Amino acid sequence: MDLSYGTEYDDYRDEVRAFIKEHGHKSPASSKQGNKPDTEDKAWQKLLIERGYAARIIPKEYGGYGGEADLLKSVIIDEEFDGAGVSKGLGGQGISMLVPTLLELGTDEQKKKWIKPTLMGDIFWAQGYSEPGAGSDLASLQTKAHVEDGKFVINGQKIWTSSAHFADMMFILVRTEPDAPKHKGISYLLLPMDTPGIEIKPLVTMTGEATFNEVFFEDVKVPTDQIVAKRGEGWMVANATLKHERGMLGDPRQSSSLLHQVVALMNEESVNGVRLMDSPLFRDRLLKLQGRVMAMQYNSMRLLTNDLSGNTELMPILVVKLIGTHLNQDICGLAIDALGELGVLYDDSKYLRNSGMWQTRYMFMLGLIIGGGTSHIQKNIISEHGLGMPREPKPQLKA
Amino acid sequence: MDLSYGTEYDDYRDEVRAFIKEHGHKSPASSKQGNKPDTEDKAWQKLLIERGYAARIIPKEYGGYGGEADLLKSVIIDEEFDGAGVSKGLGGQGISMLVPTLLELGTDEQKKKWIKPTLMGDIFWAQGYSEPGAGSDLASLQTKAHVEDGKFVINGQKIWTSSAHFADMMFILVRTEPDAPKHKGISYLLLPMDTPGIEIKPLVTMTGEATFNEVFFEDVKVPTDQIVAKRGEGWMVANATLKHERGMLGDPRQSSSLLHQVVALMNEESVNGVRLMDSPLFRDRLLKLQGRVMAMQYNSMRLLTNDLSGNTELMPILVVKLIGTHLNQDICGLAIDALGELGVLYDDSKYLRNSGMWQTRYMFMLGLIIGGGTSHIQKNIISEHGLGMPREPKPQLKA
Amino acid sequence: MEFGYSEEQKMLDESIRRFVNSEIPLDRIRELVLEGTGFDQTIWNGLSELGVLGVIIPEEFGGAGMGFLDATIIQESLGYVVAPAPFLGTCIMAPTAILAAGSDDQKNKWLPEIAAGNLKVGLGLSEVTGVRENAGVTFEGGKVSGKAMFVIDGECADGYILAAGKSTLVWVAAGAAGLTKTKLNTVDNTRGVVELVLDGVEAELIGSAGSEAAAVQKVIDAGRTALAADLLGTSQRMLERAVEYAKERKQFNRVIASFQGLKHTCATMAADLEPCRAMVWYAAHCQQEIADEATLLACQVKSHLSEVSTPIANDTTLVHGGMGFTDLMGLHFWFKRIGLSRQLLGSPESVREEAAVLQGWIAA
Amino acid sequence: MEFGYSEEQKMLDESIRRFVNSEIPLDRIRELVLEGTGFDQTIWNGLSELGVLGVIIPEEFGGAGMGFLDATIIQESLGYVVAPAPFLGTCIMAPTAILAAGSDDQKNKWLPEIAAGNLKVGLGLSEVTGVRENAGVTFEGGKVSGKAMFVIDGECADGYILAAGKSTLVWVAAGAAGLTKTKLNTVDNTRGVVELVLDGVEAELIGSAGSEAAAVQKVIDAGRTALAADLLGTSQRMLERAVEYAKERKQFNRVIASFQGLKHTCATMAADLEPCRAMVWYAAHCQQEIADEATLLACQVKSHLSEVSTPIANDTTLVHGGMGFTDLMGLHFWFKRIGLSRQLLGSPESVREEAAVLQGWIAA
Repeated sequence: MDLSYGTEYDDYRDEVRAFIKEHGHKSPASSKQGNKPDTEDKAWQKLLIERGYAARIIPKEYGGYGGEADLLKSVIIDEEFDGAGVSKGLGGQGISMLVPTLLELGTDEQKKKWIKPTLMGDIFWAQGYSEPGAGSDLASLQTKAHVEDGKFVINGQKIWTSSAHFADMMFILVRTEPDAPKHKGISYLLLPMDTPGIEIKPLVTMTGEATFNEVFFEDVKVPTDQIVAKRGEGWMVANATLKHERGMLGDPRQSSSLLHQVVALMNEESVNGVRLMDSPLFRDRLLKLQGRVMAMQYNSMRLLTNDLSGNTELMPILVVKLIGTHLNQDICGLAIDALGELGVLYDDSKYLRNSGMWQTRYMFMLGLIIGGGTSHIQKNIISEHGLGMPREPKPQLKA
Repeated sequence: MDLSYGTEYDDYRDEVRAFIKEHGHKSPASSKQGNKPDTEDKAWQKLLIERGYAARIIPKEYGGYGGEADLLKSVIIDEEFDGAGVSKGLGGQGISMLVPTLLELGTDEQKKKWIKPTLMGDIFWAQGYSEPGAGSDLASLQTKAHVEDGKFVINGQKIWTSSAHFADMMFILVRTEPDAPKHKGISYLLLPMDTPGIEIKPLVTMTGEATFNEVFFEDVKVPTDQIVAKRGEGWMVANATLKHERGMLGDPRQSSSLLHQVVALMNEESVNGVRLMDSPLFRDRLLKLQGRVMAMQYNSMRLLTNDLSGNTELMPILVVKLIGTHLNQDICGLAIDALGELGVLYDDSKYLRNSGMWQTRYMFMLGLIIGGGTSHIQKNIISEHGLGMPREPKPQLKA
Repeated sequence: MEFGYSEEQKMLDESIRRFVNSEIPLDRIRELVLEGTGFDQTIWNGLSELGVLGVIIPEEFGGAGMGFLDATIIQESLGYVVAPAPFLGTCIMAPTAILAAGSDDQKNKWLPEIAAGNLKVGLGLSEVTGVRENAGVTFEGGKVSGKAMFVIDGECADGYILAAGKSTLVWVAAGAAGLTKTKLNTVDNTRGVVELVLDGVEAELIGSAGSEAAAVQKVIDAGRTALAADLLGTSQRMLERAVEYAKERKQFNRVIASFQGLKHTCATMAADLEPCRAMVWYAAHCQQEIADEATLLACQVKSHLSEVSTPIANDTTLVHGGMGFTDLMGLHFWFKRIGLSRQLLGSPESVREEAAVLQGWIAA
Repeated sequence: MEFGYSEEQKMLDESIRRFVNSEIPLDRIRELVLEGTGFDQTIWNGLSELGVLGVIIPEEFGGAGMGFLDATIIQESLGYVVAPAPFLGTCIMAPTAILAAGSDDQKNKWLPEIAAGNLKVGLGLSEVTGVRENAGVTFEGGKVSGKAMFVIDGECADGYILAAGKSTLVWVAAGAAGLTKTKLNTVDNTRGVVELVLDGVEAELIGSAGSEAAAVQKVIDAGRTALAADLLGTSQRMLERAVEYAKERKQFNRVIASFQGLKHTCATMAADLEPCRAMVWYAAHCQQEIADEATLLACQVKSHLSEVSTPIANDTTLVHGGMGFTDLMGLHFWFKRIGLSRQLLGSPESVREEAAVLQGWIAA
């Protein structure tokens, strides 16, 4: 058991801290996330890439830092930047999903054309995967593209498309081979968002915010070379992309941060002159949640060790999303319940506590319980892949 | 809304109370239940039948009281006898299940032969339904009987056979038509327990008690006329029997009684000088359980009204077993947790509280969560029969 | 023995259900939530035409002279469609207060106006169950001062009934001099909850100063029982929508209602909710007929329904998948109404504590 | 960075698992439970041959000089097979006490004997966490009097380490004059828990009277962490048995493991349990290496594992259907061990309260 990262990494941590101390003031505010990158964002991103704090392992020729993969350095960057409340550079699904996908499966030309401007924030991407009729069963997507005059012609609808309203481009899954089995009929295309025939409608969620969109396609034309891999290989490409996404939902660092905020709240707030922390019921709920958060934090350390040593243990990975998202919602639920009537205040109400984050997060966490594979799907996966229980038998086809 | 039973019934209640006052001292102790009826039991039973407090609606010619069905009178009998801690007469599956079944489906000869001695405690019955391989899927039972020399010859095994070790007779389901569909190949037979080839083994449960048995059959011969209804109709007969059993598992009167005992316990018991009732955590658990118990009590009143008016509402019936059995276990769980280290004492240990009933009941209630259709099966039934959700599709048959 | 609805109550139930289902569709909720007053004149007129605004007001004061169970039948239906209507405050809590503590003059002055739909009343009793932000109202020399938070149905009210301490009830007219009203935005915009700041505002005593503790308790009991009925309706509709959606929605070539995991989720909701129906009936019955049990039942029905409803709000949303998280299906209006009802007039935790005191399990 | 077992620890884990799986089969448990001493010489000899009885005892005192995580690795395996072996008291709690507070003489006297398997020690600290039946031990003039309840591993012990108050530790020999031992029968007969009544029994101080509060805490922390490891093993085995049984058992022409409702039940158990593994590792690591976190982790790991294990005990039994309720499958030995471990050295509720005080959230 060795919980230190070693001297080399202590030095690296010092270096990161020094950087943050010197340059941290240039960091864009976190509230700007979810908007189109502006000059400040791009300048910060450029600086981060130069120092290897963003795009660390992307080759120089494509605009990255060109460093070697080093998990502990990545962890240190996360810890220090997050701890100091400093931006880790541009986000978005272009950088997190499309870039690694192109690096793995794109042509040389595609890599050269797309990666650098994406990293620099000059091209912002939206993701076109989900559809209203294809939720848990993503491979059943119905948005179609047929070829006409050397172009794919796309018709259909996507949903849950964050940043579609300001994105420059979209990577999208469409059904190009209607007669093939459902997983083999899909292609992965790249298209400009200003292509005629695209209509974007903001998708308001239960929190009242509209960070997602619905996107409608009517005879949207895309040149046939704007494809990653071959026709019908889109499902394989998408899975290559999805694997880069793992582990973000249910991250225990978020649980831990939420828990600390509830502790602070319960120390400060009183009802009938009694501090919430002095309520045995709410305190015990808090302590139970702390136990659950701790378990997930140490589970994360176990996963980090496995990643470092190339060890593969499935179960501790499989449970993160299910347990973490419910845990986060439960933490928010405690804050709401402890606040009582004050806990139901919303929007810009007088007496609002913590800017109303508890209600917003409570609902948003429910969204995360649903998104990225609902809890029902997660339990299927855990029982089948983790416990080796059989899939449900296929239903008899109706005569 | 009228919660009174009406004057006629107030009079009846007075009559019952007077009877209990006069004769209650002759009642056998409740601890004798689960044993073979003795002289005292039989005398009490005879008296109850004469007064119409047992075998109320069974015709006189078969040894019953010959009264008319009157639900409220039955409820009053239950309330008053239970309230006074006085025996309601002989129990056992002969009286509760076989007698109503014979009344409905038996031949005249069978009724005359079996009902009266059963009611009087001269013949005690065991039930032979469950098998190790046929739990939730009772109709898949494998105990077989073929006909040889005018007799059924039974081979196989039954389980969960309470009172088999002292019963005189058994009513049993056996597969007599191996080639018929599984629900159509079963027959309902009556056989003496001293027939050669029967071996009885006590079945010890997790509580350490052995109120159940396994019963093994090796070439056990039963005359072919010892059958109720026809060959292959046993499943129909069993279902007619089962319908007489409904609603006993999860009875809220039991929940209410358990709850009161926990209240008393928490008022009496202290840890570190603090009365358990003064622990906000255990008190809040108690109050939550009280809310659940109340809901089930009023649900029972709703069911009683429905029974009285001939109204059929399915959902409030369907939930009783699922909710009631879990509720009862949760009540016992609170008692154990509140007692802490004292709560784990067992058997005849020093310091044992309430004769160790909390641990015994906690486990026994888990047995009831499982028995009579596990909670998983109950949820299937509620979703399909109560909510109209479809059955699972039949699996594809393997080629 | 007849535990359940009478024939008249069945008819009432049907007519109110017909009304809310046809006259208060989701689209209308959507619009009204944007306004956020918790009131709509058309809906109010409709309820008035049904003759239910005076449900618990005796006929001699222009009401329908029906019982408390009739009132909860109506409240349940309003919860079922998350109706923005100040029925809880105006038609249940206010008449309870006036009937319990008011003089004949006051009954004659207010009750007929309420029954006719001309007077809407906000109820401020939050400080009786829990004080925050130093809120609280004091009565002296015919005037009230202080602060009343979470005044139920206050946004659209023409007058307020406030608790000044735990045993005094006063009437304050909307727009009175020295009165400042601030809307408190909550997650649930189908209800108009407000704060009143009072600076020497003219007030009319209902009953006598300092001796109406029983009446205050009665109003709170009535409010809690009605909130439980509202939760019953709200949760029932969520469950129904979960089942309806699951029967339509296909994934992996099957309606998702055929997946056992999802069936068990729905069955759990149904099993938890079904016994609540009889509990609400009994609690409502007690408010009128069994004084000894009225407060205990009000506490337990409010807290039990709150505990049952919260997971139903979550699981119904989960059954709808991503669609449940959007505004498109409007499910969140139900989700949020459950959130507010859970906390109004005392959180489940605090209400259970009252039940413990009431039963003598602990000292007050 | 290496959070997990070292190569040596993996080997230790494998060898102890091999031993318990081959040498402590269910049939043997059955027999030993009837005896109810919580001890079996053959098993003890086997553990001795593996060299693990002195796991946390330094080599200079004849031990293996391994760490606390090694001790929990062993305890987890013992929990996995519900082994009747007084390892918790004798090999974890007693050495912790002697090492923390004992003199060199005492270390030399007792530790080598423990490591060699010649000395079994019962631990009586129950009254530090909660007093019932006026229990409690006082030390005066070299003698102890009073009552110690729930003495862990006491039935087979050759000597006892008792807390006399919260800051004094004493050694009492089994069979000493004035000492009365009574077995306390619990649901879990794999452990021999006793009560000691002491009437002026000769006792040997471990450390100084009244100044060993830190040592007492350390022993409790060690015991709680080890109980958490035991619960991890016990629950893990239950989960495995649920899955194994479900894969074999057929109902309605399918293995029941293919029913989604049952799969979700098993997945929930697995998801709750899996992160506990890393938590036990970290808590064990803290006992030895991170003094600042040792007590908090001991509290949280004990209470969290208790909360996770209780539903696993119930749901695993449920998955087995009627068979789970019988003695035939022996599942109930696991069920009952979870029941006892949950309450020993403080219930989850009381242990969490200690964690609150420890973090300064409330006053002591």
